Amino acid sequence: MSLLELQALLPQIILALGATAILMLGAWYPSRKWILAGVGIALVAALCAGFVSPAVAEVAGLYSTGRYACFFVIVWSLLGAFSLLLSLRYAEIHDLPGSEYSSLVLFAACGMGLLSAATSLIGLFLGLEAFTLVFYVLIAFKREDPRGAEAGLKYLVMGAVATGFLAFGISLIYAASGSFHLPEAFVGLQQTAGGMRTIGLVGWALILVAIGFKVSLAPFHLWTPDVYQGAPAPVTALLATGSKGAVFAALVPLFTALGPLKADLEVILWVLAALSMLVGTLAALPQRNLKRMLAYSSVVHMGYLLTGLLVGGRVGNRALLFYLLAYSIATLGAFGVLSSFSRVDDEPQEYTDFRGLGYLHPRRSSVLAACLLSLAGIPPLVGFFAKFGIFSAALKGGYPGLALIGILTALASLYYYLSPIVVLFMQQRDARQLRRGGRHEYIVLACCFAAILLLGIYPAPLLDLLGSLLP
Amino acid sequence: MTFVSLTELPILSLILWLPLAGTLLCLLFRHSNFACRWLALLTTGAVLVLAICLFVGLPTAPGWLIREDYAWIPTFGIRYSLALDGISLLLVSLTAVLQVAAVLISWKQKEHPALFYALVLLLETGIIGVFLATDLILFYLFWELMLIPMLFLIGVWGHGNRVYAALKFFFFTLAGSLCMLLAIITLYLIHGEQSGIYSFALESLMQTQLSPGIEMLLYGGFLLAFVVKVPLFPFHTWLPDAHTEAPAAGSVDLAGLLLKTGIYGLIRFAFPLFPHAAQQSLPLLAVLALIGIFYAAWIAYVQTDVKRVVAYSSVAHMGFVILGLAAWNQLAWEGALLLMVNHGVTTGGLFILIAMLQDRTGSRDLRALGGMWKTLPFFSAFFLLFCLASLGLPGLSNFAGEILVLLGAFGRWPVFAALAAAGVIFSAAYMLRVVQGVLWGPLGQLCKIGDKDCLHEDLDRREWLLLIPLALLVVWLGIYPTTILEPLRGPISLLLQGGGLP
Amino acid sequence: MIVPFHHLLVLATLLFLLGLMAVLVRRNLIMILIGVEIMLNAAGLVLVGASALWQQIDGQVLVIFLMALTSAEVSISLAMVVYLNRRKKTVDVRAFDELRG
Amino acid sequence: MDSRLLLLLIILPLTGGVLNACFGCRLPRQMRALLAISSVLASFVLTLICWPLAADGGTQVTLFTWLKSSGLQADIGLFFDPLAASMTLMVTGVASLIHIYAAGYMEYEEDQARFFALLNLFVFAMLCILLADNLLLLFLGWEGVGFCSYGLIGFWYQKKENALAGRKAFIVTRIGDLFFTIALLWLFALLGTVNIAEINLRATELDPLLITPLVLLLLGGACGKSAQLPLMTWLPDAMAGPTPVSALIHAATMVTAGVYLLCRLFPLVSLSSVGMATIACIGAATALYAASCALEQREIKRVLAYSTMSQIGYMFMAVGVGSVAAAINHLLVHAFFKALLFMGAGALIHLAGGENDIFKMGGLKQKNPFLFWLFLIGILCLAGAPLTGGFFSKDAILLTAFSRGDGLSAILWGVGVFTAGLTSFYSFRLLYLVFFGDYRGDKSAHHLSPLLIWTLPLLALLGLFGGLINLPHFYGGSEMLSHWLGVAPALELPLPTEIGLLALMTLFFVAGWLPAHLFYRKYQPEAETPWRRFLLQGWRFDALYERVILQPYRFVANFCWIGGDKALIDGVIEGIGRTLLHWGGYFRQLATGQVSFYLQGFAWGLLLMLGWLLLKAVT
Repeated sequence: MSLLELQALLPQIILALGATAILMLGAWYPSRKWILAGVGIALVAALCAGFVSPAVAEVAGLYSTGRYACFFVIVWSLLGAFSLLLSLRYAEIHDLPGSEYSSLVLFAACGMGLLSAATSLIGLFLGLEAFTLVFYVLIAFKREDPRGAEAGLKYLVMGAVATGFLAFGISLIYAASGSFHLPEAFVGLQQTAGGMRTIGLVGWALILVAIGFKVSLAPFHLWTPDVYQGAPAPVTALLATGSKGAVFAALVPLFTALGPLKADLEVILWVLAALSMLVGTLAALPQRNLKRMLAYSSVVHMGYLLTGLLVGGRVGNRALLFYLLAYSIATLGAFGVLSSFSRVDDEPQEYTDFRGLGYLHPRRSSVLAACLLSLAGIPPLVGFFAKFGIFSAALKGGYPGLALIGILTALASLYYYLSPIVVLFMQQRDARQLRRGGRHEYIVLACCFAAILLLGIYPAPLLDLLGSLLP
Repeated sequence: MTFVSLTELPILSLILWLPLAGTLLCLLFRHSNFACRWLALLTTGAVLVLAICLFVGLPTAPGWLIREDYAWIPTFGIRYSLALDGISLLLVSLTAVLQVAAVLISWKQKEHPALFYALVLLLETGIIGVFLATDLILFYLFWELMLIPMLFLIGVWGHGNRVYAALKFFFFTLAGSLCMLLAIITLYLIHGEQSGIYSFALESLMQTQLSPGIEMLLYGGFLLAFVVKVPLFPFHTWLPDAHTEAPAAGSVDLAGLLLKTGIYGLIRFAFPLFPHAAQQSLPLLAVLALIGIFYAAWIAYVQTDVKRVVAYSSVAHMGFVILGLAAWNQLAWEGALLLMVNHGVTTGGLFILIAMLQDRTGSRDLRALGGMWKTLPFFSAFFLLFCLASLGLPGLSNFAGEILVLLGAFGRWPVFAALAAAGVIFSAAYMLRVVQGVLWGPLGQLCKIGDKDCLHEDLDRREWLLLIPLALLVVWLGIYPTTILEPLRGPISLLLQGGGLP
Repeated sequence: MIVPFHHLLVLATLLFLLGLMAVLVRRNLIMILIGVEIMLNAAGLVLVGASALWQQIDGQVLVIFLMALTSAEVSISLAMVVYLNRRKKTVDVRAFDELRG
Repeated sequence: MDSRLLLLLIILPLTGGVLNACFGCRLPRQMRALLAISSVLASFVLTLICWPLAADGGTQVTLFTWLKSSGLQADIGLFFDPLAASMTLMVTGVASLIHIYAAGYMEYEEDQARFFALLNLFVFAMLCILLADNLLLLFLGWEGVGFCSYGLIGFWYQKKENALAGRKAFIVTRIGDLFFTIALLWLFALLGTVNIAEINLRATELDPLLITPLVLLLLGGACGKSAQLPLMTWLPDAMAGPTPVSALIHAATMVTAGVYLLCRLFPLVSLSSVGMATIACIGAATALYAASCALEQREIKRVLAYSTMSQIGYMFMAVGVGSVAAAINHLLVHAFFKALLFMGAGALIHLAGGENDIFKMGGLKQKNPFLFWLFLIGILCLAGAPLTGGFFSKDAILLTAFSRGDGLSAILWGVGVFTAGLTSFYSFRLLYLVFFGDYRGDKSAHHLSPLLIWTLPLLALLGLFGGLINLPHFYGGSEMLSHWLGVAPALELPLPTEIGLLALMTLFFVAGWLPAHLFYRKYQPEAETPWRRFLLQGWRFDALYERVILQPYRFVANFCWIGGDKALIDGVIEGIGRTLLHWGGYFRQLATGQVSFYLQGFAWGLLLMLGWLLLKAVT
């Protein structure tokens, strides 16, 4: 590995080293200010990814440094920064150690950045595990909370098993094709015939299970609501957006490289997408807990994303990436509002907790409503064009069935997205005391709100940008 | 103001976005009730002035009178293109008028006034957008934009069963419009494959060659979205609930404007885009419209809630409009559009009056009301006038539209038209039942003579200001509908020729 | 290569399935984690074998990574086990079902 | 003369009505009545001034175009021809008198402005019917009078029955209007015009097969407005309104609009022999029916209402047997004497202290002999006493029927003659019960404004000598009206036949009068028999309609609402929602909270995928 390659990987290195440094220094100077330092490091990494042009196109045959990768490094770094900003007050009231928390989030961002940039199966594996391990800790970070511990346990066990699947799947593919590097691995797989090819496909199936777990596709989604519910709200925000988004970001080049092999997997992916949309929607309908509802709804969104992935090509991938960003922004906003509503003793989750909050905290409630409506795909919020892109891609790519299921689930989804809004604005005000939020949370929420609205009204630049990132 | 100077300004954008600016200002000054309501009034008033300028200043020509067209999302071929012809001009004017009324009727809004006015203004942007957009996605955007403010208006400020009503309204309309979205995208893709140009512009998409089966399917998607909004039997059940539970301004907007967007969508988009399928669907539309006329009138007759009666009467009136459209001739179409405007004014007026009634008596129950002429003579006179207009008394507004529809429809569906004429009797039956229950008879159970609560105040200055223009409009449109028919003539003949656009 | 790759593959698959079975059937948290380790080791086995098959070092590199990862995972999970055990006085996963629905 | 003066004819009452409606409550009391009276009186004078315009085929004048669309042109346009002119003269004249009468009658009412506004608007609408040059404007007037009648019947709205009676009148007449509307639509579809003159001119172009249904539809419209069978139930109830209203709307003018409509479109109507026969039959049947009901009525105004219905039946019969002149003649004369009777009845009710029931009146002759003589003239006209106006006009109708010579006409003639006898009987029954014997009521007389009396003599004169306007040659007359209207004069019959018929009519008059004289000259309480009750209740048509139409209507309405809207449509949609929620519950239960179960999800997913791949590999 040359210096040039190190320079090319600079953003990730900044994140990793920064995290380490914070961890070390935090041991000597425990303070919650380290979270702000983490924000700074994440921003530096984002800037670095944006302005320092990498000298080499690929690092060690593992990670790409192309514009696509850089873009996602920026996105995940910013996400990390936002998530840390959300955590500032949260960590304070729940007495979370600042430096550890901050460094873990940075590690996660680093891992996501690596995953999105992966060009080989090893890179994929490493990136994935880098942030999965972090999440094991983060989810159970609120030690005194039994629900946190249970959520952590579930994620840990499931994650570990998924890792097993992933590792075995990768090893089978490697055995069949003789390469980890992405185009070659599949080219090799295509050239082999008979038994080896079958082994490769089995490997693919195993990888799909692992990915299905990560992004919570039905039927691998069952952990999602439990973990969302148990994890601290800012961590859930990161989990719901980054850990899923990074996987999809990595899958885009992966599937592009897949070539004709995709035909073998088409039916499986179709079923997974359809199942995710349907199961997620149905399970979300009777939910009365906001976090669990968002969990199930994320299953639905993963179904939409998978549709985009299935369509592939420039149109499908652009739609997917746009959808991914739209989903991430809105989800971050929603969980951001949740964490800003949290108090020392409780974190509101049940709908009854939100009764009439809309007039007590109009701004944050509006942001929550906007996020939910954007997730539902109501214009003029960004979610509309995202859904529009996915549906038109599905129709264009010859998947009218998925488009139809998508439309139907979008319709049904309104029921569960509107329920919290109804509770917020259309029910009697509770006389309970105010839920004050912090300044940093407001910054994040304002950014999310602005993005939801602006991208909803004028998505053209982002669409162009995404189009230019794709090959 | 001359034609030239009108077109130099981006006047369509101005008229479209002015209410949105009002929304933002309202939210900005949300702590001052005073500022908010004046802002709302000023904004709607300004829109009204602009609309009147357009109405007076523009010539009556068949084609587009003003257009605006800018690139917006080139990736998808979506453009920001607005256009105004006689039909949209009329509907925009109606919107402007009714929105001023909606603001005035909610002048004493006490609960969350800022949000209320903001939503009313936002709704205005949505509605005007629907009437102006010629890019299908832009249209869809405004189409959906109308939903959210309405959802909140009903859900937050509504009466008794408001959340149910709000959600029902939302789901019915959204179910339809998602079908339309699917159809729009499909059409866009087919057109793109045929011509190589991916565009959502109405003009381009009209050139698409479609096989009959596909055309019918896509038309079905559009049709569903629009007839739910209109609403046509059997998709009408959201309407009585929504109208009844909505606050006054909401009812006015719903009945006066939102229903019209459905009709407008039919004639501007669904029919021109799928001319053959449209022709084939006419018998179905006519039958459903006829059923609606009877069915709604019957149901209206047994309602005890005044608002519900008026709500069902809207279904019946919209049945007339659809019947007129299904007749597919100049006469019936002019009648249908005229009736649409007339219905907006009369029903809007009725809802305003019912709101005043409820303010004073706290009830809308026909069994509990009665004898209002004794205590509120001026109010009652207006109430009677609007009821008469609604039941189609010649010389008042609705008659002109209804008779044109019937005359036109008779040429194509004699039996249907004859039956529809019978609907007029039913409308007399339920409307007079309302008049009977509210105005005549002894004072209702709610007040016994000598009751202190019973000394209701008759109309105050704001209410006079609100009702007189509407009443004048009702009479004016009844005796001189030429004002409206003149600008409609050209656009309608264009639409009927199948071209639909200049 | 002395051992045919197919044999190795069969062995690894058996190992993997064994691990999976342990994961699915056992209710003891420690046992489940051991099952996971077995699955990972099956993967390692395949990787080493494939590495030999293709005459490359890449597979072995991943095995090293895998081992590092396993240790990290185990350390986290054991910490978790200790913590949970302290909390509920049990390592039976069936005890942890407060979050559901 | 400027033909635009004609427009003032309708504008004046309209202005009066609108002014009273808008500002009436701000005006001094006398001003309201004055405004109303002066506007109608001005119309009357104007009619006289404009009279020459009616000659030579009439004058057409347009104010502005009301509705114009492809092929359709409906103006606010008037057509002043002899028919319209004579009707206009009658309407404005009678209306002026009744307005003046009303000023006295309603002197102490609270809501005078509303009353006079509606009355003026009524005159406006009635003139629209008479003068309209197209069917749409006619329809405007047609509905306008309906509304005014509604408003005025329910004028004393605080009594629920009054308002209900108004509503009934409006809706029942609207059922008739439906047929008229359909006829209008059809005519437009066939001829492409709604202009009356043009329709009459081009009626012969129509397919003969279509004319009969068209005529029947028009007849339906006329039946509703003129309270003919089977749409007659509203008229007796309409007597709930103030008496001037009954006199003007429900005796003299509005109820005859149906006759006028048929006469107006006579060139079209006369083309269908079946239609004509139906008109005549309906007229005869109604005449007989109403006369039979009038025999047993107890309220003075209801007697008169049934008599009105019966007389309009004669007019229909006249149209049906083809004599427009006879119909119009009877219409005019009837308007005079029936207005006289109603106004007299109003005065009598005041005299009897607001009592309506003739069995509680009696002996009023002593209270006001002048009124008695006036009323007697009215009764004589109604009963068809020889040489009164009523006699000549009725005789002309029967004569025409007789002279046609076919079987149906003979039957019609027979019914007409018999009904004349009945008429004579109930007229005198009324007279005797009210004026003779002793006062049986317990209420003291109200103040009687002089206006209530002094408007009557003029009408009495007109009624008495109304026969002169169309006196047949037989009596030495010149059939002025027939010439003026430009229709064929009545057939000349051989002298002996004429004399025989004359004698017969006189005989029936006396045959009616004698029993009345015997039974009712001295009051004796009557036992109530089922037969009497049957007649009193108008053959129980109300109960029949309630059972046959209204109850099913309410049932269907409730069924649509509860069965259709609530159960079916909402049920299906909410059912879908509930089903989804229900299924959702199952999927939700999958999240059991057990990690092991979640892990099984992995295994099953994997198994399915592998199974699929295997299947694919095999095939």
